Amino acid sequence: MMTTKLGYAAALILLLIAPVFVYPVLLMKFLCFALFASAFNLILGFGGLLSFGHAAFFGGAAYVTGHAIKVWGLPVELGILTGAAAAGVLGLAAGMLAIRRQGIYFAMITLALAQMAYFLFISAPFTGGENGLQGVPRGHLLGMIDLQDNMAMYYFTLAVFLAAFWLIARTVHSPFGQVLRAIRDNEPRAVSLGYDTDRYKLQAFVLSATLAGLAGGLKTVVFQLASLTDAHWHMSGEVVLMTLLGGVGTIAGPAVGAGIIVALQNTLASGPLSAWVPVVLGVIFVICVLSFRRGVIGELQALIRRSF
Amino acid sequence: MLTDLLGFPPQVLFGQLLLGLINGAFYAVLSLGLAVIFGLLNIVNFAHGALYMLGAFTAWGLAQFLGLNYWVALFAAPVIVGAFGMGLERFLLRRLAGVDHLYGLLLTFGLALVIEGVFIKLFGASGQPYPTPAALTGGINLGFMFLPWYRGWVVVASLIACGATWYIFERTKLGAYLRAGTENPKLLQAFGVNVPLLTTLAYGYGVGLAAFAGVLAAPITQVSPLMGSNLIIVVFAVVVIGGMGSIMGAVVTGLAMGLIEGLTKVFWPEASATVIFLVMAIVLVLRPAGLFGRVA
Amino acid sequence: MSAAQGHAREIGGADAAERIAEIHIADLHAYYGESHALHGIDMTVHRGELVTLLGRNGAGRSTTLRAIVGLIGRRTGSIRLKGEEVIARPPHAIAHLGVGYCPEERGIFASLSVEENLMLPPVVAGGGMAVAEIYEMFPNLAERRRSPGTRLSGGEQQMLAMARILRTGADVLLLDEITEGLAPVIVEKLAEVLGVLKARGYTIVLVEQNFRFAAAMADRHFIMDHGHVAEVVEAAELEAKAHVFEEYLSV
Amino acid sequence: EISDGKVKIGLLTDMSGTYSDLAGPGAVAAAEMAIEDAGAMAAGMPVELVTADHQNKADIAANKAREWGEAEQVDAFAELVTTSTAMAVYEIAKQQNKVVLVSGAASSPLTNDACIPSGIHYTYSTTALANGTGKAVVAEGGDSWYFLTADYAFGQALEADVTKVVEAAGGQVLGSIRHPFPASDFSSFVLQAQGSGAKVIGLANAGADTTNAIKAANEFGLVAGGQSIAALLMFITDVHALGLETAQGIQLTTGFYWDMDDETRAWSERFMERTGKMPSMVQAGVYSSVAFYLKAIEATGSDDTDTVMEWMRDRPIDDFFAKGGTIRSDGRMVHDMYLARVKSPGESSGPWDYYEILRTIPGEEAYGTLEDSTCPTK
Amino acid sequence: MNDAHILTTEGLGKDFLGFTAVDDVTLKVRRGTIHALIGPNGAGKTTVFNLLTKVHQPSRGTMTYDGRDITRAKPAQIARMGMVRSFQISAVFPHMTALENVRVSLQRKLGTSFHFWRSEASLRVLDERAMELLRMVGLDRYATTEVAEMAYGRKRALEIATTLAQEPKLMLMDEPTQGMGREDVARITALIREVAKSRTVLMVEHNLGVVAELCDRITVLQRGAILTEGSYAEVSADPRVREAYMGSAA
Ligand SMILES: Nc1ncnc2c1ncn2[C@@H]1O[C@H](COP(=O)(O)OP(=O)(O)OP(=O)(O)O)[C@@H](O)[C@H]1O
Ligand SMILES: Nc1ncnc2c1ncn2[C@@H]1O[C@H](COP(=O)(O)OP(=O)(O)OP(=O)(O)O)[C@@H](O)[C@H]1O
Ligand SMILES: [Mg+2]
Ligand SMILES: [Mg+2]
Repeated sequence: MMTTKLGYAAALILLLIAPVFVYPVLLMKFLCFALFASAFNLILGFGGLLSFGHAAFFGGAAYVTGHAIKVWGLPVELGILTGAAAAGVLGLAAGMLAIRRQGIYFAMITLALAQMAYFLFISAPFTGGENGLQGVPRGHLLGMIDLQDNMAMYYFTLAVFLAAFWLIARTVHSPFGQVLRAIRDNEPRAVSLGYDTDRYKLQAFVLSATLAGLAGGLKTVVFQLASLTDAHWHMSGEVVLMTLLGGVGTIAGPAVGAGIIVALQNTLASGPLSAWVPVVLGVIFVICVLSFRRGVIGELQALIRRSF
Repeated sequence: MLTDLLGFPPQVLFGQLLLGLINGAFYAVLSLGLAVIFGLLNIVNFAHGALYMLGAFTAWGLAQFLGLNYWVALFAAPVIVGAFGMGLERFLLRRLAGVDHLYGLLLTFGLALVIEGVFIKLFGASGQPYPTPAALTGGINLGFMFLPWYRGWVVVASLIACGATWYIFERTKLGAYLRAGTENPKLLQAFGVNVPLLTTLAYGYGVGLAAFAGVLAAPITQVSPLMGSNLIIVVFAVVVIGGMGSIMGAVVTGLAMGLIEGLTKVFWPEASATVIFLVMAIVLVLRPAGLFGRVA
Repeated sequence: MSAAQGHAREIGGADAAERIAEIHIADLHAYYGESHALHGIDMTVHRGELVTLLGRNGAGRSTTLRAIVGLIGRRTGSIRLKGEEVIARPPHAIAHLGVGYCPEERGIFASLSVEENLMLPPVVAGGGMAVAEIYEMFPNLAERRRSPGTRLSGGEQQMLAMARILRTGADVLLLDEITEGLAPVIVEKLAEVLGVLKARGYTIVLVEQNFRFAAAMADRHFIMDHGHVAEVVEAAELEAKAHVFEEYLSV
Repeated sequence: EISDGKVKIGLLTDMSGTYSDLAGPGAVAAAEMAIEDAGAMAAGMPVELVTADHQNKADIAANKAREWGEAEQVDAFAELVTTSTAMAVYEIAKQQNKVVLVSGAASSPLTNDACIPSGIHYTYSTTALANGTGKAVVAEGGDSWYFLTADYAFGQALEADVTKVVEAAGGQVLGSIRHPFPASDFSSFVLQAQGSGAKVIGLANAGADTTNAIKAANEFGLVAGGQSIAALLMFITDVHALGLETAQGIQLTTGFYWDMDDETRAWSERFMERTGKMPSMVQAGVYSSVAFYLKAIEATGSDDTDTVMEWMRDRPIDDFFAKGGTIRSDGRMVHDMYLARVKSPGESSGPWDYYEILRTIPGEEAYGTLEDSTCPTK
Repeated sequence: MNDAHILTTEGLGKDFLGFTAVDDVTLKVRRGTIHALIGPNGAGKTTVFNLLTKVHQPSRGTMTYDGRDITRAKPAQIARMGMVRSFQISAVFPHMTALENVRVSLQRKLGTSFHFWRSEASLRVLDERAMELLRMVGLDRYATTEVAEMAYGRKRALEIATTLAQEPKLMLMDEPTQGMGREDVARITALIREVAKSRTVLMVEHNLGVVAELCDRITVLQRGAILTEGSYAEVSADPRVREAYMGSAA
């Protein structure tokens, strides 16, 4: 308990001073994925449902945000919110179809829906197809602060991330979170205790989708670009990896996992290993699945538990 | 008449259906392998596409370096790749026994990345040519289309493989072990069945099927490192529609999806890569465990 | 010919008078992950004996059985079956020494029909019961033979779990709460069955809550508590040691 | 003066994907050769090369370019196979005012609506491919066309350009089919092409799609049936992969072939030694573009984008790759293209002896005139 | 309609692919009584429960609970109406502590179960009641143990506690004492009598000792149909029942 508190404090300080040492845009990329992964973990780690279609929410929101800002000329913050809302709606629609399914079938139906969304994004004109939606202006926060400046943009991103992260943590430790745990543990029993389990799972799913959308919208603004990559099923796979690497069902895990993956991709992409990126990532996959399945945070917790 | 109705001569349609069936045959064999593996190991074998590619490359290698012909490869490649698969199971996958099958999926996903990455480095992305076996070159004019002998052979070969597998699983004692092992391997083992061996064999067999499909595909498509990665999630869809771990389901759905895809390629080609997922969504909404799947 | 005799020849024609230790357990420890469930069990069961493991819930009786058939990952100490050390062996190897296990949670296979469930366990020795014999003993099963295993009622599943090991010819039976959830008539029938098996020279370890059922035919009672064998009570000294049962089972 | 004391070139390419053979590591090697040949120095300052794998994804390319520009003082971006990545980097380069030397990407919009002042489209373009193959084929009587088009930006651009050319030359387009990208099986599309009755089947796709389409076409006796294939974008690496048995007879347009004269042979042999393969036009283009860029810095003594761009614009490029090539104000590097025919196994004297050059297409003819360009800043 | 009965079924029937598991069962459960359903294995007892709690839809017949027709109601609905069951195989939340198990069951009444912005602390108000219930079933010592690690018998006891937390009007108990040691059986029996004071209990039980001790009224099922009904004395005297079910026991 104490250790976790200290951990969070340290992390926060680190995040606050980081942009002095690290390229801010890279940090923002990290924050976006950290948020995405945390949102995803809400449904996987705490809802016990593996969604293989979260890219649809992430990428969908990215496009909507981009379009809202670039074409409709909405201010940044509204643009992002619009994206998140859109993701929420998409999540509701997908959820209503998928939520009654369990395990691998849930994964697959979400994948299927995501693939259809992907097809929509490829063929719809407003997404710019392969080229993506480019040149999205960062604009001014509250009409005042110029987000074109990376520092300003960074602290804005950080603020959004922290807010969302707090909400997730709270959700997990809320009455709702309790019921969710119960359902994941033994659904028939939860039903016999009078819980309409589908509605709880659906709310969790929509929540997760919305926050994933928030991450997607944020990413669009940071990179001023929304592309098919964000909606491709590889992205759905990547977010699973991040969550797993950091620790499924732990609060901080997914963020940590995101950090590792982003850092890796960034360091590998350039330099001698660049042709080996897939191989290296693959090896990491294998190693972490085989030797530390609880993920970084999970293992740490286990360690602490053992030592006390 | 029909032509005006369709906007093109009906024979084009026959042609497309036949081709659909041929692709379906591939889906069938591949998804069959996946189904077998999922059945016993509870693993969604993401490496399936890579192993399919390995099959094709093994055939290519056998010809290139040992001068062995297609017919030898057709049997040798599945055995070789199957053995490789058993190695994977024995030394990697086995460590995941008992944990959530999500991990199996991730592990095999990683393996796929590694295998494909290495082959790109070794042989380049654009791949290698593999000749059609002399006995099957040329083809026959069916009136509505020209059918290469080889494509015909593909269908026959696939159906044989599927039939054999189905028989083993649904009609033999071994099949009963496999199904029981799916549910409660520990108890089955306590009854005196060598489950670890059973598991290794099942994985080897599933992988062998993938390699078999790979060899069948070699003369048709380029033998390239990425040939499997594009196919894999379509095949997933097929397995899921059929019902995870259902032998029957995998085969029937495989062929059916081939046909549906074939039709889409005529009426709405851009969507041909997506239609299967539409079907999958619909099926799962209506039948939670797929067409032939058992509700757990 | 009974499996027991056949077996006698196997281990060098030991003569019937000399009592052969069929199961010999020494200082057995078993763990579930972090938690330590068995703290050094010692027990010996001779061929042809029927013994019971009694104790409160959580005393470690089921764990003992699971440990014997090798279903518990971490276990230390020594387990000798028919003279062979099996502590390090994989479950399937152990079963082929002629051990039949009926688990507490029944373990009926949903994807197999009742009949397939019945035929599933490999025959590990001669002298198993014929299928006809079994169906006659449990008519419900015959009636439902085509339906999926887990569609059976709780009790029917219990019968099936018991029936399927009678087929395999195993002559060392480890039975965990087999009378659980069975109608009294069936319980009586099971008692008869066990009687027959005992007569045939089977070795039987019975985990029971139903003391009345167990007491009737047991040669010895191992009373377990917190992962130990607290007391061993011979059938003869039941009255003499009544206090023990008071203490550990509040009977 | 040189900003922050060094000249830094950022090369973005597909290191491991479908295009890694025609660009990828080979392109990196080419850039390294260019830098070494300049003695790793320009205007007395060290020249550095940084490379990254953009995995053919616009966003990855954009992020890398942005980071390089802002955090690593990169002065110019090079290679950029696939149009989407090139366009993404154009966006960044416009903001940061950096030089872009596009070699791998093909789509003509790069020098039209999407053009930027500091961007050079160096090696080839869909227009050139169209004018090359399209015109030639129609001229030989291939006047009715049907397209197999990869359903994305590049494919559509290519189809559009060729259609213009064909119709201008008095040919007609009977129809086209858009196949998903990438597609694994082409038999069905080939069959429809067969059904169309067109004389020429134009492949408006690239890489594995092209090779697979050609295989399917052979298998289903498309050529035997009297129709002919025009591979609108085909690289020597594709031919190598297909094998002459299958590829023979195909007509294609290329910006470079190793076996044309002593210069090309000399350079290509060096490349071969280094990479074990003969260069594709993209790789040769990377060398040429980087070399020319360094030459400009050497001459102007500055790595300031506008200065360098200006110098490059009013000087002809004269090297083994682009004889008398010139850079137009819309960013188009105009140089001769070549119409080639793939040799039959019999004609070929061995590995990499694949093309018979049918004719040289003068730059203007291949790329059209500046007037046609819709580039706003031209 | 007759208010003396909290639950009545009329000609209830259920077929599984041709096999009739429950056949024309007309059951009347009086308020405030403990009513037992006994019968040979496979007689259809659990299936009757499954019909009442909507695990299966009946093939024939109607069910009335507390004056309302529940033949077509939803599972969660039934539970909220105060008819709660305990399962034949123990039903708990294995990865939660015993306390949390009970609390989840109490929580619904707070009406905050959808509030994801509220803190967990808002549930502490329930802890006292939860401990009370745990004490009733003698598990107070295990309040903080993860249920997965409890032995089977304790899981059953815990399950009854969670069921009680629902303050049910009608409790359906499927073999409540199954898998329990003597002393547990004794405690649970006492417990059931205790709770039955303020509510109605319908139970399936093979332990005749328990049935004899607790039940006011007993319905005997055989092959899906009602064989006979009455007090323990009456029923156990019935030769058909002895032959079909009890044997020499009792
Ligand atoms: N899967 C498990 N994981 C962790 N601990 C377990 C597990 N199964 C049993 N235990 C613990 O091991 C101890 C012995 O359990 P066991 O099942 O052997 O009890 P038992 O004597 O068989 O009683 P009963 O059969 O009535 O449950 C108990 O304290 C229980 O908490
Ligand atoms: N889902 C099902 N599908 C098919 N048959 C079923 C199903 N559920 C129960 N049955 C059959 O219906 C009959 C009654 O089952 P039920 O579980 O009600 O018996 P029970 O009275 O509870 O017996 P026990 O005392 O052993 O639990 C049994 O023969 C069983 O095989
Ligand atoms: Mg500089
Ligand atoms: Mg029952």
